[in-house]
Amino acid sequence: MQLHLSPEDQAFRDEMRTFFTTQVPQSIRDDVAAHRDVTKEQYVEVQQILNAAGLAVPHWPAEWGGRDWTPLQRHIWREEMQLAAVPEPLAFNASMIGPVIAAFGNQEQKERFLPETANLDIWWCQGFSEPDAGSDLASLRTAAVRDGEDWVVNGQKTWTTLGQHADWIFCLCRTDPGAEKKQRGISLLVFPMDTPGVTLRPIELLDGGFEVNEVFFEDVRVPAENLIGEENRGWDYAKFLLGNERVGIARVGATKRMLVDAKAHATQITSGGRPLIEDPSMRARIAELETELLALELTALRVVSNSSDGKPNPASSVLKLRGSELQQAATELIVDIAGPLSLASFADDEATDVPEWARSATPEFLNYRKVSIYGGSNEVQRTIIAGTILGL
Amino acid sequence: MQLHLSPEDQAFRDEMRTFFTTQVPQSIRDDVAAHRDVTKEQYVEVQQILNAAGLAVPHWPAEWGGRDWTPLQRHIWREEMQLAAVPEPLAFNASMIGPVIAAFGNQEQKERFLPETANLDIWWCQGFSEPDAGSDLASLRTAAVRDGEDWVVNGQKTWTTLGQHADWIFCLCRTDPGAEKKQRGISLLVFPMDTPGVTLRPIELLDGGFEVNEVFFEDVRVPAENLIGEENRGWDYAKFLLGNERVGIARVGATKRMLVDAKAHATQITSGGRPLIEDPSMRARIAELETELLALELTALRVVSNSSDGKPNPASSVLKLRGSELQQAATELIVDIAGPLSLASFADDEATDVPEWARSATPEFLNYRKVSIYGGSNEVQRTIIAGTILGL
Amino acid sequence: MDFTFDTEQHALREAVAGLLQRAYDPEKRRAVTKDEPGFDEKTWSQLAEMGVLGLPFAEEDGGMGAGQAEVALVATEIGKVLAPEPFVESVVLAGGLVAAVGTAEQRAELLGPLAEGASLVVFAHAEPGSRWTPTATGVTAAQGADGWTLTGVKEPVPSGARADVLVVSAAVEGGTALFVVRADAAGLTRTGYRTHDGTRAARVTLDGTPAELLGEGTADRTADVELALARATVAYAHEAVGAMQTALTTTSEYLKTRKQFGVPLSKFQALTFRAADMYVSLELVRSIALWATMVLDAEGSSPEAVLAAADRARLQTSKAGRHIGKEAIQLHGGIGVTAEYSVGHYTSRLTAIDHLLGDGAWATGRLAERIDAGTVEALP
Amino acid sequence: MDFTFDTEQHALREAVAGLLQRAYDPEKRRAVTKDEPGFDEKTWSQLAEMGVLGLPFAEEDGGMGAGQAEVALVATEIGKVLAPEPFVESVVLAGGLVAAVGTAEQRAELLGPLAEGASLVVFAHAEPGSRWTPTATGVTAAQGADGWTLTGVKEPVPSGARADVLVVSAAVEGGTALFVVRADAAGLTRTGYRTHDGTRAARVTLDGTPAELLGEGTADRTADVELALARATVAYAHEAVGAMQTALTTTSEYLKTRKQFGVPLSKFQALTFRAADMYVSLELVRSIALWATMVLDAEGSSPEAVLAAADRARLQTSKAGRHIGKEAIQLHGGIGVTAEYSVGHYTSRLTAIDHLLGDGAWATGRLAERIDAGTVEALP
Repeated sequence: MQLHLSPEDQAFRDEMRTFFTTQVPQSIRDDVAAHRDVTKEQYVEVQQILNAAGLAVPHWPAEWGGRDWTPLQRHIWREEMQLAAVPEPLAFNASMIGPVIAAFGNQEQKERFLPETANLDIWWCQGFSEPDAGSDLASLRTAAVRDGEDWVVNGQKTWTTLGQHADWIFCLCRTDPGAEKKQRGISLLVFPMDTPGVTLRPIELLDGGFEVNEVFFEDVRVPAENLIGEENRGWDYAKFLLGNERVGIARVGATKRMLVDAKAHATQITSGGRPLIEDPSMRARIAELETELLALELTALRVVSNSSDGKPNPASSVLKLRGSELQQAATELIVDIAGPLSLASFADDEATDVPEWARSATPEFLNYRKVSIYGGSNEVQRTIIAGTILGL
Repeated sequence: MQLHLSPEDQAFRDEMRTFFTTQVPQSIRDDVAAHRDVTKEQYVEVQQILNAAGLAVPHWPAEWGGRDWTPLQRHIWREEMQLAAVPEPLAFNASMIGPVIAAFGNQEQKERFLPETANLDIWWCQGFSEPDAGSDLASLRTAAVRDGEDWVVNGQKTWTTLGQHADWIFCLCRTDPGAEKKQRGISLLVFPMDTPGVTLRPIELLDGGFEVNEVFFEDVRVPAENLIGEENRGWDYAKFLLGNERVGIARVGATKRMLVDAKAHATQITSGGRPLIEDPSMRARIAELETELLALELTALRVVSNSSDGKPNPASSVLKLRGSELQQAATELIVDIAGPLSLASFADDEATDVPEWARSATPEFLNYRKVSIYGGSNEVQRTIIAGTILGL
Repeated sequence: MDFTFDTEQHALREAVAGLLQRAYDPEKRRAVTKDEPGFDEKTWSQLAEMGVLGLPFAEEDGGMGAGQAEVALVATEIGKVLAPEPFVESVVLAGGLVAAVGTAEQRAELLGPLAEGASLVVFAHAEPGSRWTPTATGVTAAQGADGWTLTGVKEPVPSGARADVLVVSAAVEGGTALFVVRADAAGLTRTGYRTHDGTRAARVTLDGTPAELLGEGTADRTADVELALARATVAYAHEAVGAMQTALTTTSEYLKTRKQFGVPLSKFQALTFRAADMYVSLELVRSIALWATMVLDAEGSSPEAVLAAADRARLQTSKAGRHIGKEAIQLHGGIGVTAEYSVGHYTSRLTAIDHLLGDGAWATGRLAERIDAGTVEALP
Repeated sequence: MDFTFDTEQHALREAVAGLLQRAYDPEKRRAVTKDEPGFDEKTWSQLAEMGVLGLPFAEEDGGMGAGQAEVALVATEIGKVLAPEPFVESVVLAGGLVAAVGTAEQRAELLGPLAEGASLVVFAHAEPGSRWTPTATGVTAAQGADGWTLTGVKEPVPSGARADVLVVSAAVEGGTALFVVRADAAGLTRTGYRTHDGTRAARVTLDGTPAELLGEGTADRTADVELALARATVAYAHEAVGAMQTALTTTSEYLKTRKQFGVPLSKFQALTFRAADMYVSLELVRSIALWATMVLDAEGSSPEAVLAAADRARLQTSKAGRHIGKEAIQLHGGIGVTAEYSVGHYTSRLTAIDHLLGDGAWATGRLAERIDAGTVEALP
């Protein structure tokens, strides 16, 4: 047992911290810190800066841009990005399709896709969920039927995050409707979003923003070589990919930043004739949240140090579950600090005297309800914990 | 809508309050207030005082000692008893078997049992739960087989509260093992606890006390006339009886008394150099609990005013569920006020300087874990709410 | 003790429910709240015709002389469909202040048109940088030869850009006074914007703006403001109860119809138990809200009793609203966070109500100061 | 940053686990805790033989010179089987105080026999009427010609009647000092009793009782007491983690085997989800407990850092212990509240641990004073 980071890891952390706070444009980091929408151009700019420095896809195989970092170093890398309010490398590229292609794609696919995926020259989106297949993903109905050298895809996907920016989609399709288990007849296809027959409809969210979409497929022709891995083994790749998704989803660094911000905000608000930060119940609430967050961070470090490479650790369900709860608790705290000022939510800068953080508080709170739903809802995580860990 | 009690109901409340605080011996009320065990003799003494004044079984039919009170008056009656720390009329007699016999018994049974039941000349106990039939009561296995003019009972009951004091037991037995639905083959038998073949084993609880028992039946012969109501309709009577059990189980008066006591205790303890009652977080916790309790009390009043006679209102599940949670919260509060003093839990008076309330705090807290389990566990109540009220 | 409504109250509820349910379904509400002024002027007029906008005012002031029970009924129906009309903001809060503090002349002049739907009156009280205080500091009043003028910023002011008349709290020597400011007053600048719950708010900038003192004399009006906020709080509690009820109904229906893993979600006990807990929260807050209304209406209720009742209502509304609002979304899954589906808007409005006049933690702090007063009595 | 134990530590854990698991199953524990002194003297001796009772003491004081990690391992194993031996009370807390404050002579005289299992040393500190303070007021020390005498009452003192030596905190001019009192001292009266968790405590009455000053000089020892309590708190956190782990395992097993409505309870999603939440609580508190131990052991940890780490451990232990303790009983149903079944005893002990040295709310209050210090750093 050893509390301190090793000198090497300390040096690594300093290196990351310096890079993120000096090489990523301040204006973009300010936008992230203020919970403003990050534009496509900003995402691309940052990911290309990171990629140029070998910091976009360190968990990939070395030959495709990965670094042989320890799990702890990867944790530090992600944590420092979040603390520095750096937009993380696009998850669909860096954590999802990239690792799947690296693991299961053929050499041609690797060469075709991985460099552009790492560099965000291709923006990927995810075609998994369907209107009738949410938590029950395996019951998806979007069908791909073989016709000569093509697959012909028909159906509908939903919750496709940032699909409006996407160049390509990776898409689970049912290729064997007669398979004994519904999980067995699914394949993973990739194709450009501008393929004829693909249409996209943005879904407005509660915060007034557009970040998810419905995607419709009508006789979309996908060349056979765009199948990733083996036919009808798509479910295995999806599980592999969703396991990756859960790692790092604790988002401790981001929540830490929110708590630091919350304390600063609470000094700006007068409540009962004194700064809100002096209110004992507000202080107690912050102290509790900080302790909860510390417990989560330490648990993430334990999971990191126990994770055998590649396999998702079932304890990572704890990170997703608790991580989402604490992100939500932090957004709620900020709404409560803003109090009545939170009602100025959609005022433009010039139309209001209410500070930006107070205006964005409730839209953010409402938007963050999603974090316990996406990436495997908290109910799914409880099912995993009860089943896989407790054997129930 | 009207906030205040009517003048008649105010007078009724005053009458109850005066009776309970002047006619029931102070020493017994002190024992209840101090969470000491109430002895059999004390229970009997109080119930006989109440019965002589017509206050033991007001909800029974008038000819058997009942009063034609409004539901609100019954509520006030129970509330004032709890506030005055009067041991309530034994539930097994007054709320359970009495009403069942009054409703479903034959005239002979009514005459034989009801007066002695009201006066606690007979002490009843309940033979419902079995080791393998807890929340799933209908799967009970204790069998009664007809043999000439007798039923012969074999099997085992458990969680028989205060069975050690009991003269008679009312007992659900399976009389038709071949019934299509398991609920259909059950009958309600009553018999003396000293019938040959009945044995009782007290179960020690976490607080060191003995209040529940296992009861074993080995070839217990019960005369046929001791069947209450019709053969194989025992499940209906049980449901009728358990509905009655839930009413009044919110125990608002008792919890209110605990909160008043808690505030007094908190003035006696020094914490951080000042009386604990001055600690803002302690005050906030008490304020919240008081508000929660008020909400429960008001909900009980609403249920009371909406209850059509006889039928248990499904909203009474809210009272049981929340009532048990608040009783438990009050006991937990008192443990926290006692702090380290709670460790003196089993010290005799002369062996300790720690006040009695602090010593009994944790045993009481542990014992009160039962209130969310018995009388239909909180899981059963949630099932009722989801099913009966929300239609889920 | 009587929780029931009488025949007339039932009739009022039926009428209001009928009107609002015709006016709003989720689609219509989305359309109405997209355009200015964020509510439907026609519905507002119909409410006026029905007498709803004058409910709590004395008949001599142009009102209906009804009590808080009637206000509660209306607020509940508003909550059920999330009607964006500023009933509590205007009638209960601003109107309530005018009724309590205004001279007979002011009452007639302001409340009659408010009741008729001809003049929207709102209370401009919140100030950037402070949180739930009954006093004013950011806007100050000065008395000159031509009367009073106000200077400073009020924000956010609900429906502040649309309002015809503003009741403005301002610092005067010795405390906080109340003033009436007309929409066309000199030196008045209002910038309106949408709020997350689909309603509107505004920054109201006063720069030597002529204002009329509300009521007689410049005695400190803090206590009046406290009481008016308390009454509005209780009305909001009912609006919130209505919203929670619909959120729960919507969630239950969804659980019954939405299938996952081949069965309706209502087969998943972990979900139905959570719906049951939502029901418990709903019934508890409903009880407190009804009781607080009775305290407001009861003869002889002291100001302290009214404030305490409002704080209890606020605390329970905050807790229940958060619980039900969050669970309603979570039990829906993804669709719950979309603006295209109804349930998230209920959560949004519940969050707004929770933060307009003081949240649960804030109310707890106030109640905590009073716990020495012995038992809390439901039946006084 | 390294959460893993080394080979020697693993070996220690195996040895202690083996000993304690042989010594205790629920039946044996019930039997042992029924009789005086509430623990098994033989097991205590075996722990001594294994070196466990001298673990944290310097070798020159008769100890093993191990760190807090080793203490944590032992405490966890104790918690797993609810071994009633007063390891934390005696070795960690009382022994820790002697090690920190005592003179070389006192350390040799008290810690050697403690390590050998020959002398049970406990800390008599709590006083009736006060709650979790590092100072003493109810027992006062007076210096006479023949040395120090103590007068007053300490209660409850864990294992106070069985103890061979008491370390007593007492008020002196300028603060709180620590004293050593022998079991046979004049004017010492001890009345022992059972506590709800099966262990023993006592009232310790001192009436002009001769006592030896612990350490040199009468400087205020409050800071030493704080630190010793912090170390004991972290050890208790591990004991609690062990207890929670068994409570969860027992509950999971029960859900798998207990049938209701014709199926195992593990088919009821509302129950298994709650078990999952218990697991989450357990892993979170385990992380904090391990971290706090590392803070204690780390070179250069300031007293402030140690106290803060202990408070965080205390807070999380309190929350998790209440959560898991209550749910373990509830998910069992009736059998959970009986003394005849094991799980309720875990809840009982968790409740005791929570209240011995300060509960979660109390720790939160202390942490709340420090929140301005910026980000909480897990990795210093």
